[in-house]
Amino acid sequence: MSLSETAAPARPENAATYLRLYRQMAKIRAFEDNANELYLSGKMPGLTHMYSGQEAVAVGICEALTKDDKITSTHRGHGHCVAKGAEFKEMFCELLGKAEGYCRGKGGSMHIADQDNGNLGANAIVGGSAGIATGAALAAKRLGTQGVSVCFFGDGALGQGLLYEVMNMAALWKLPVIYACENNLYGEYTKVEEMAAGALAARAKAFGIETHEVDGQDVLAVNRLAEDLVERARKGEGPFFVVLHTYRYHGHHVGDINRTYYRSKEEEADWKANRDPITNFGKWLVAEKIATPEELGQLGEDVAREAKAAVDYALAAPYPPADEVDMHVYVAA
Amino acid sequence: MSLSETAAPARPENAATYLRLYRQMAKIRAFEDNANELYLSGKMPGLTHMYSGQEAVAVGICEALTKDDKITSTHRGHGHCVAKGAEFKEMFCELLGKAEGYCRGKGGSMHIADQDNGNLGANAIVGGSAGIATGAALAAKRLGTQGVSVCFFGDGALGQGLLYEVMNMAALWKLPVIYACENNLYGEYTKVEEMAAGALAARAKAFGIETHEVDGQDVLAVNRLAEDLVERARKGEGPFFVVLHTYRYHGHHVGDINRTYYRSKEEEADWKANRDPITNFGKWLVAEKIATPEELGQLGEDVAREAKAAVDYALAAPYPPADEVDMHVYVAA
Amino acid sequence: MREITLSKAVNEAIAEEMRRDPTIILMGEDVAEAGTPFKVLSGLVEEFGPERILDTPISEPGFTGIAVGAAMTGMRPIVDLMFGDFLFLVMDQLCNQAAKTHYMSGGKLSVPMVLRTNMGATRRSAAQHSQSLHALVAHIPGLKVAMPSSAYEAKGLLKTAIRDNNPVVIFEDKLMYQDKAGVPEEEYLIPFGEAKVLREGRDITFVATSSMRQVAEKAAETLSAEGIEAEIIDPRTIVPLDEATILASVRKTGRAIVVDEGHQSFGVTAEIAARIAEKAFYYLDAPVGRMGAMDVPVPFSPALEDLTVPTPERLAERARATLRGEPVHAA
Amino acid sequence: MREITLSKAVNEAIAEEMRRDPTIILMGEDVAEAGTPFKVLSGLVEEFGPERILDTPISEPGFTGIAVGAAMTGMRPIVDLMFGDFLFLVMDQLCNQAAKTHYMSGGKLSVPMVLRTNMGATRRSAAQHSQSLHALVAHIPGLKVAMPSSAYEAKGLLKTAIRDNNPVVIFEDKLMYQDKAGVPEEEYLIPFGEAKVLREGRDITFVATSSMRQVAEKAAETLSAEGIEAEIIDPRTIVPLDEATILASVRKTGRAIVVDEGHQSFGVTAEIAARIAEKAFYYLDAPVGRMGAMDVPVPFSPALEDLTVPTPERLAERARATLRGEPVHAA
Ligand SMILES: Cc1ncc(C[n+]2csc(CCOP(=O)(O)OP(=O)(O)O)c2C)c(N)n1
Ligand SMILES: Cc1ncc(C[n+]2csc(CCOP(=O)(O)OP(=O)(O)O)c2C)c(N)n1
Ligand SMILES: [Mg+2]
Ligand SMILES: [Mg+2]
Repeated sequence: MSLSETAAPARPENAATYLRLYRQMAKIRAFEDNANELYLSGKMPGLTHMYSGQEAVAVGICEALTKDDKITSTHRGHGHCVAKGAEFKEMFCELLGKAEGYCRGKGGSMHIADQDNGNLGANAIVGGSAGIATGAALAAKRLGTQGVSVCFFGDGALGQGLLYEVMNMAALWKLPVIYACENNLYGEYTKVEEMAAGALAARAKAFGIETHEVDGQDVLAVNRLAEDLVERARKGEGPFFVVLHTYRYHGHHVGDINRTYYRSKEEEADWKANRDPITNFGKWLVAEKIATPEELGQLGEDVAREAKAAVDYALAAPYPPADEVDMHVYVAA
Repeated sequence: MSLSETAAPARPENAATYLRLYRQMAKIRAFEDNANELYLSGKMPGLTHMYSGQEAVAVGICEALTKDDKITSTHRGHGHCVAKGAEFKEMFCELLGKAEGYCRGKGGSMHIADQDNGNLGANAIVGGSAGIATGAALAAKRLGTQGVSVCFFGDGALGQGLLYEVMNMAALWKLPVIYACENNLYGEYTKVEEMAAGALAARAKAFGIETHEVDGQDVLAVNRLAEDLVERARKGEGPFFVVLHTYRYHGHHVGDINRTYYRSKEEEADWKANRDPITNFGKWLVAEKIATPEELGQLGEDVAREAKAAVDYALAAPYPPADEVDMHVYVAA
Repeated sequence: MREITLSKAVNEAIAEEMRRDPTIILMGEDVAEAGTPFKVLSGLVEEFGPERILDTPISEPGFTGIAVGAAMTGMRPIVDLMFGDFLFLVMDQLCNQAAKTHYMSGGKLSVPMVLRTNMGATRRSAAQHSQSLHALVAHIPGLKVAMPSSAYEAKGLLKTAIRDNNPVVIFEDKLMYQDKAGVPEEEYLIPFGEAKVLREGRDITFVATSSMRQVAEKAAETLSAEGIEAEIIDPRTIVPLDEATILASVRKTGRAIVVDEGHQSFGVTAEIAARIAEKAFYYLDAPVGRMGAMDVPVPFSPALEDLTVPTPERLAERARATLRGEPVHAA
Repeated sequence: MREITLSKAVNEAIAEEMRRDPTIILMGEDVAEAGTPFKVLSGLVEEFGPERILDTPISEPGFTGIAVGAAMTGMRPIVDLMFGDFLFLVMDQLCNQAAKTHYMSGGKLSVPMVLRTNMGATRRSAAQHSQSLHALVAHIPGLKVAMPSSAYEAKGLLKTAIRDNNPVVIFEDKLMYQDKAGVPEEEYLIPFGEAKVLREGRDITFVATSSMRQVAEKAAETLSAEGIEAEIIDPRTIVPLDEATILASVRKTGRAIVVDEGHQSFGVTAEIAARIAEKAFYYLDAPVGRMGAMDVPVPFSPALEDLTVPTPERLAERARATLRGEPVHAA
C-alpha cells in the first residue's frame, strides 16, 4: 500500500484541485444520503446500493481522467457516476424512473449511465463490465484517441472468470485499461477472505499486469497513483491493476439493515470515525490552510442544497409516457 | 522443471511398474496410429485429435491413480482414456459410432468416457471439464472416499475463465484435485505465447495453489511427481497445479495436414527424434537392463496386434439400432 | 390445512430431503448465514452445517460446473442461482454439460442435480434482475423444467426435482415468496408431467404457468361474473409437458389462451399454442391466443414496467374478444 | 451470374465492408493466419492486418465482452464464434449486455456488433459441435437474428448485419460452406425482415430456414412430380420476422409446414407455427405442421445422427399426409 499522501505537506498551487476533490466526494455523500432517504421514505422504486465510505476511490480515479476517457461501473454505481461528471438532476430522475433521467427511467440505479461524460454504465451483473471496459480500451487504441478506460469492480467480482479472460487479452494486446478493484471487504453478506483464495493482487500479476495497492480512503494517494497510471496507460504502458482498500458504510443495499451477523457495529464505527475519506481530507485541508472549517461547512451546505433541489425536481418530474415502453429496443433506422 | 528421473539409475524392484508404464504408452501410440489410419482411409466418421507425443503425461499421471479416482479429459482424449484403463475394443467401437462403444456410439471421440474406470469423459468444450473435475473432488471429500480427481486440459484452456473460478473454490475448500495443464505449445493453430500472457505457472499460484512444472516427455518424472501429489491430495493437502511440457506430433486434428504456417517441420522432427517419451524410456529400460530390445519389440508387436484386432472387431460391429436415438435423453425412471 | 408461504415451502422441501438423503448438498452465493437475499434458506445452515450448505464465491459458471461434477460422482447438489437472469452465465455448464452427459455417455453417467432459480418482473429491478428465462432451458433436451404456481406446488415439485435423476431447473416466481397456500404437514410429491386443472369451465381454456395462475384466476373470476366460464390449466412442468390434459380441455372448450411471463416471441406461449393449434385443430372455434411478456428488456420505471407483463384485465379482455370471434392478435 | 461458395460469399462480404469502413474489426479464435478451421476467412489478415483481424485466446465470454465494449465506443466488431454450440458461453455478454444496452440507456448507447456463428448437424461432430441454437437468441429482445439459406443470402445479409446499429447474430450452416449459388459481382444488401418466396405453389406452404431451404426444395420437387405444388418461403431473418409474407402465402395455400433445424420443442417452428395458426386461422384447411430437429442431444453415430434432422423424404411425406387431411403429429 502506498504511503499516505496526506502525510505530506500540501502544495498551495494545487489548492483548486484539492478543493475539487473534496467537493466531488461531498457531492457523492450528499447524493447517497438523499437516495437512502428516498428509499427509507418509500419514494424510490426498487433497491439501491450506497457508495458512502468509498468516495475517495471514485473521485481520486475519475479526477485523473478526461471527459472522453471511459469508465464502467457497478451495481454500486452512483459514486462513479457523480465522480465522472454527472448532474444530480438527471441522476435522481433516473433513480425514480422519470423521463428526464439519464436513461429515460429505463435503467434505474443499477444501470445508470452517462454517455456524454464517458460513463458506459453501471452493471447489475457482478463483473459483467470487465469486457466492456477492456473493449473500450481496444477501441481507443485502434482509433488512436489516446483514451484510457477504467473498469471499477468490487472484491466480489474477483470470483468471475470473465475478468481473467479479459485481463489476459488486455495484457497480450497492451491495452490502455486500468482495473480498479474496490476491496470494501465484503461481497453482499460474505467476507472477502471467504470468497477469495490467495492474495488479491496476485490475481492480475499472474497475467504479467503491473499491480498496485493503495489506501482507498486517502483521496490524494488514490489520485496521485491514478494520475501516474493514466498517463502511462496513454503512452501504451498499460494495462494496470489497482487494489483499493476501502469500506462501505451502509448495508449491501439500502434494505440490508440488520447486518451484525456478518459484520460488527464496532468495525463500522471504527471506519466511520477514523478512516472517513471526507472528514480526514477535510482535516488535512484545514491543517494545511487550504480551507477553513467554515468554508468546508459552507461547501457541504451548498452541496446538500443542490442535492435537495434535484430530489424535489425529480420527485415532481413526469414518468416516461407509455409509448416509450417499446422504444429503444432497437436503434431507430 | 524437475530433474529428469531417467537420469537416475533404475530400481530393479520397480521393474514391473516400469514395464507397465512403457506398455501403457505403447498402447496409446498404437491406438492413435490406428485411429489416424481409420480417418485417412475414410472409415471413421468426423474428425479426431491425436494424443501421440504426449503419452508420458497421461500414463505418468494415471498410473498414480486408483481405478476409483476420477479424471476428466479433453477433445484430445484417447490417451487419458487408455491410461485410465479402458479397452481398445470399446474405444474403437465408440470412435466408429458402434453400439458396443463405451457410450453406445453416442459420444464418439470427443465424448468418450469410461465410467467404470473413473474416466468422466472427454469434453468438446475447451476448459469445459474444469468444474466437473473439481466437483468430483468435492464429492470425494464430502463422501469421505479418499478419492482424488485429475483435470487434464491443454495450454489453450488457460484462456477460459471457468478454470479460475473453480481453482479459487478448490483452494478455498482444499479439494483433492490436481489440475494437469498439458502445455503442448499450441492451441489449434496458435502458439501458446500468443494466447497466454505472463507465466503459465503463475495462473494457479495466484490462488495460493501449489504449482509444479515437469518435463512431460519423461514418464518417470511425471509419475514420481504424480505419486507424490496424489498422496498429498488424499491427505487433504490439495489442490495442486502441474504444468507438463509436452508436444503433439500430429496436426491439431487428423485433418490438419498442411501446418507449416504455424509450426515448422524442423520443430516437429526435433521433438520426434530427440524427445519421444516412448523411445527414450525404452532406451533407458534397455540401458538399465530392465528389458532387452527384443522384449520391447515383442511388446510393441503384441500391442499392435491387439489394436488391429480391436479395429477389425469395431469395423464389423453393428451400429446402434434406430430406436436408441431418443434413449438416454433422460435417465429411465 | 395449514397455510405457509412459498418461501417456507421451499425451505421445508429442502430440509426434508436433506434429512432423508445425506448426499444432498446445496451451493450458491450467500445461502448459508444470510439464507439468500430472499431469506428463503434461513435456518438450513444451522441444521445441516456449512459442509452441506456451501457459500460460494460469485462464480456462477464455476459452482454450477462443480455441481455437475459432484452430481456425476455420487452427490445430489442443489444449486441456488440468486437471479434467473444469471442463467445466461451458466448456460454452458447447464446445457452443454449437465443436459447432455447422460446421452453422450450412452446412459452410463448421470447428473442428478437441481438448479433452483427465480423469475418474475415488476419488482423495479430492471433488465438484468427481472427476466423469466425458462423458455431457453426448455429448448434443451436433457433438462426438465418446473414452474411452481403456489407454495403447494413449490414444495411438491422441488421434492420431486431433488429425487429426479436428471438435471432439473426449477423457477420460483420471486414475487410469490410471501404468498401463502395450503400445504399439508404430511409428505407429498408432485409428479412431473402432470398438469393440474385449477378451475373447470366450459367456454375457454387458460393455460397459465407460474404466477400467471393468479392472473388467470382473477381474470376467470371477472369473466364468471359476466357468464363466461374459463377453465384454468397449470402445466406445473413445461418439460415434460402434459399435453393430454391441455388438449382435453381445449377440445372441450374450443378456445384457448396461453399465458406465461417469459417474452412472448420464441417463448413458452409459442410452444403450447402451436401444439394446441396442431393437435386440437378440429375442435378450435377461435385462434389460440398468446400472452407473454412484451418483447422488450424489462424497464426500470414503474410507469413502464407494469405495461410489460400480462394482467388479469388484459387477459379478461382478450378472452372476451376471443369469444366474440374477434381477431386477437398480439399488440 | 457467377457462382461462388457460401464460404467465399462470407469472405467477400467482410472484405468489402472492411474496405468501406475502417471501424470494422474482426475477432475470434484462429481467424487470422488460419482463417478459421473452416477456412472461411482466409486472406483477410493479409489484406487488413493483425490489428483488424484479431486472433484471440480461447476466451469466448471475454472476447465477446470486449466486442461489446468496443462497439459501444466507436468500433463495429465482428465476432467469430467458431461453433454455434459455444453460444452458451457468451450468453451473458450477448443477452444481458449487448442486447439490453441500448434500451437500458434510454437510447443513448448502442452496440453495433455482429456475432457470426454456425449451426447444422450431420457432420459427425457430436452433441457439443452440432447444435442449431438460433431459437435461444431469437427469444431475447434487442438482438436481431439472420439465417442465410445460400451464398447469395449469406453475403447480402452479412453486409446488412455489419451496417446495422444493433447486435446481430448470424448463423451460417456449416454444411453449406462449399455450396455454390449465383452471387452478383455488384454490391447488394438484403434488408432484414423481408422473407423471400423461393418457389410459388398453390397447395401448401413450406416455411424453411437456412439449409432447410434445400430440404424444402427437394421435397417440393418430389411433390411436384405427384401434382402437389408447394410454395417455399425463406424468412431470411427470424428477428425481425416477415410475418406478412408468410401469412399471405398460407392464406393462399391453406396449409403450412414449418421446417427448421433447431430442436423442435420451444424452438423456431413453434413461434412461426403459432403465429400462422393464430393469424391465418380462418384460412387454414389443416393444422400447421412443424418439423424441427429431434429433441435429443445430437448423437455421434452416423446411424443415429441422420435420424435427428428433417429430410426431404420426411417433409414430402408430411406434406402428403397434410393434404390427405391426416393428423400430422410430430413423432
Ligand atoms: C453475476 C451476479 N451474481 C450475483 C449477483 C448478486 N450480487 C449483487 S452485488 C453482489 C456482491 C458484489 O460484491 P463486490 O463485487 O465486492 O461489490 P460490493 O457490493 O462490495 O460493492 C452480489 C453477489 C449479481 N448481481 N450478479
Ligand atoms: C469453448 C471452445 N472453444 C473453442 C474450441 C475449438 N477448439 C478445439 S481444441 C482447441 C485448442 C485447444 O488447445 P489446448 O487446450 O492447448 O489443447 P490441445 O488441442 O493443444 O491439446 C480449440 C480452440 C472448443 N472446442 N471449445
Ligand atoms: Mg465488496
Ligand atoms: Mg495445446
